[in-house]
Amino acid sequence: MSGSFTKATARNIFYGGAAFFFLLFLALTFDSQQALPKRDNSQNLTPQVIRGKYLWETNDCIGCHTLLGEGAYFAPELGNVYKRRGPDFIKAWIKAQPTGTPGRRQMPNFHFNDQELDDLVQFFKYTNGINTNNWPPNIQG
Amino acid sequence: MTTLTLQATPQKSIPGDLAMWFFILAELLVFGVLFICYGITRFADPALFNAGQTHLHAGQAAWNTLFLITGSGTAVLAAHAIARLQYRQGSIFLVATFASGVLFVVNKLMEFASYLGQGYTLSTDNFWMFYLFLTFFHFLHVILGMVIIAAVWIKLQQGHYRNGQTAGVETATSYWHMVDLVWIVLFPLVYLIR
Amino acid sequence: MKYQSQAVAKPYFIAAIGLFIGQILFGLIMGLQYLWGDFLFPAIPFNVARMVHTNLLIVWLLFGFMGAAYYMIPEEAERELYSPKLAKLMFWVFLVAGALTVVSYLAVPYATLAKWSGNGLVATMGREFLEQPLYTKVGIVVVALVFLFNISMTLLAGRKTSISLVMILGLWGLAVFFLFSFYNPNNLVKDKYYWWWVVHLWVEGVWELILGAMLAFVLVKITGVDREVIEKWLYVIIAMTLITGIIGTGHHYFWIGTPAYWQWWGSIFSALEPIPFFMMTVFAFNMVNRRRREHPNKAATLWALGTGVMSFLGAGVWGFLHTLAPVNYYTHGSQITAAHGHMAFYGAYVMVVITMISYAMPLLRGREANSNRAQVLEMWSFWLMTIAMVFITLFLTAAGILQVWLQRISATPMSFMDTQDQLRLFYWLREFSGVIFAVGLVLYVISFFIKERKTANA
Amino acid sequence: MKTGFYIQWGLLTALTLIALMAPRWLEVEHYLLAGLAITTLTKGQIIIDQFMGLKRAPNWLRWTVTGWLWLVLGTLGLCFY
Repeated sequence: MSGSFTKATARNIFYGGAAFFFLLFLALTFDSQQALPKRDNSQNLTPQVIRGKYLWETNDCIGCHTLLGEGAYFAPELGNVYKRRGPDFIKAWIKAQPTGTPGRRQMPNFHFNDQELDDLVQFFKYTNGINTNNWPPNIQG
Repeated sequence: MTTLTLQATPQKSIPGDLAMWFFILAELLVFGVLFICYGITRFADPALFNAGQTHLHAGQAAWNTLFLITGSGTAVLAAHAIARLQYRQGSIFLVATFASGVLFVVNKLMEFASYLGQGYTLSTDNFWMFYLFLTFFHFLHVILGMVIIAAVWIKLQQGHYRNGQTAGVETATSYWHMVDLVWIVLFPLVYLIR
Repeated sequence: MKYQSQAVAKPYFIAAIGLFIGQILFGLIMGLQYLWGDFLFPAIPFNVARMVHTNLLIVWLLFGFMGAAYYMIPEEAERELYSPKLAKLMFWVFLVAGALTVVSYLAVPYATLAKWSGNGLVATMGREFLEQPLYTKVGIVVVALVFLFNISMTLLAGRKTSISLVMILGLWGLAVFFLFSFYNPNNLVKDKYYWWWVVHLWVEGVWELILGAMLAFVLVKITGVDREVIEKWLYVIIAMTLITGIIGTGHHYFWIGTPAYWQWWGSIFSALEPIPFFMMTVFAFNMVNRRRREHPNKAATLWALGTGVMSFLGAGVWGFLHTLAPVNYYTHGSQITAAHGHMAFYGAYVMVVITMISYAMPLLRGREANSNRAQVLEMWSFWLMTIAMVFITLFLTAAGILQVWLQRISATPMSFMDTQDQLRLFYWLREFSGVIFAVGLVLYVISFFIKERKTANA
Repeated sequence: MKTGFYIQWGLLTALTLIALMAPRWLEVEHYLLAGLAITTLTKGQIIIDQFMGLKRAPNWLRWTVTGWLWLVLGTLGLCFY
């Protein structure tokens, strides 16, 4: 075929296209940030929840569990665990680990005190209150 | 109507740079998928879309169609003028295309301001989400088209495109025509049909 | 090798392969933990093994990228590296930092590490793939900046080719987006939103520029096709990558608390993401078919073509499989995700780094290509690893489909752990494929030590 | 050339105005759909063949873009039918 195909044009399209779509992405990000307060349950972001999130992170819970579907796929989803199990079960379960059942997956014992357990539960409660467009499909996560 | 020309033209060539046409085809693909998604969502809930549509300013959008068509026309004239070495004329026509872009942008911004002032956002409902995203996405394309036209105009002033070397100009105008073509589908789709 | 200073690439490549072995070892351990839950517990809990597995992957790929840059940039710029000493120093800094991080993951509980490394000051730890303690993160930034300074100075002083510009742009992007790993808001939704600015904008954004540049470089060298032709296609492909991939980030914003409209934009744009991968495959095969010379390094050619095909399959096809929001609603966070992750990382990034090593290592060792015997062994390792990875992906996909069915679609959904018990067969098959992969990797390492037969053919 | 060009330009303008008035003139929805489809198709075809100049381009390009227009309008027609 005749007609030209030059590197200079291809390069300009790359730079122009990349800049264009990145700006669009920034615009959408801006809009998302505006829309978040209605969805992200941030009104319930208490100091206790924040401490719970810190515990969640510093014990690398995401290395086995998923939270809102993100993380490892070795242990149950915890975004909705507050609804699935309730606060008392969660605390009792964490305290009872590891089960030591031969051949079963084991969760370490993290030696949380009662206040820390409450912090974690509050974090799960807050997470459960985030509007996730109805994900997961059912209570099992 | 225009597809009936059967006599083989001596040499067929791609207007402008092939790389631009890859870009144009990719853009058309994106817009095409977006339009069809709009159609399908509207099919599922016509009442919502018809209700939303009554709040749109179709007359203002018609003006915008005229701006883009005019810009497209002057872009064609610019390419022809430059091919015939009439650089001054070509320069004026490019400015005209750019100016039509400015008119479009100003008019569209006023329209956006009106809707946002009434509290409509991307999260209002499916109609407003599609309307705002589609037209904003297209709006950005008009701005990119203006940038490209401006770049060609500057190159023209710098004395590129000697001896009727119009590939660069055609590359730019092809993009503008694409933006126009997309709007020609978008305009009846969101403003008129119900 | 045209420039003395290209030699600094060699330790980077060796370290990359060494850490790769470690990564696979921990992969096998995790595979067993899926089958015998208490395997190595409490010495190496699953979360620790996984952290080591994924972090080693990231670190060795970074070693590979840096080695590739040290090899490519002097040759492209047509001058010696700005400072080979700095490059050697940074090698040791990065290696020691990486090793210390892995050792500390294994030696002390994560919470202790967090306390001890000052996570209380700037909390950045405990997010998937970004588990590194603060000092490692800062170390990565320092190493990256010194590295970028070194190659940018080299490039500024020399010939600026498109390949080297794309490479350096990708590397700068890598460094810039890594900065978002320091942003960890209390608001979980925002945390997740910007976490993807590291993870997604790396692997489906700037890393693809690095991938494209590395592949283009090797293709120029191996095929002898006019650089102008390869470079313009490189631009077209990476333009498509960013056009689709940036808004494609939206496919991670379906269920994490972000507005519902992302389901549309994420689905539409990421559905188009296979296009650049498809173009890359066609491009690689086209260039090899149009070759103007027969390069003696057949193994490197095989890896280059493999990169095209496997990245299209892993990132393109397996990505598309579950990227549409209505599908992703059921597959999100299941073994399907794991299947895609494995083949995409292997096909795109592991293979391109090995392509580069395969091409450059013989030259760094003073010959254009390895002996025929060594190449045959290397090609065996190619097929073993690649086919094993295809099977790992297929078994994980099967596990994922069954998981989604039992746990999420069924009228009487099973609990997570009950579902896992039903997937054991697939986990066994996956672990078996993993062993084959490890065998392929061992053969790959051996291929470096195969010498030409002393008795030359008459 | 010039005369043809002004006819095309005039046609585009006229069709835009007709399309704008169509919802008032065509009360029946199917007529409106048909009217808008015809005006849009004609306008798009003028842009593609004349303004873009694809009439003189290689067939693959001309028919890809033309095919895009027909496919998109056809699918939308089904959605609104």
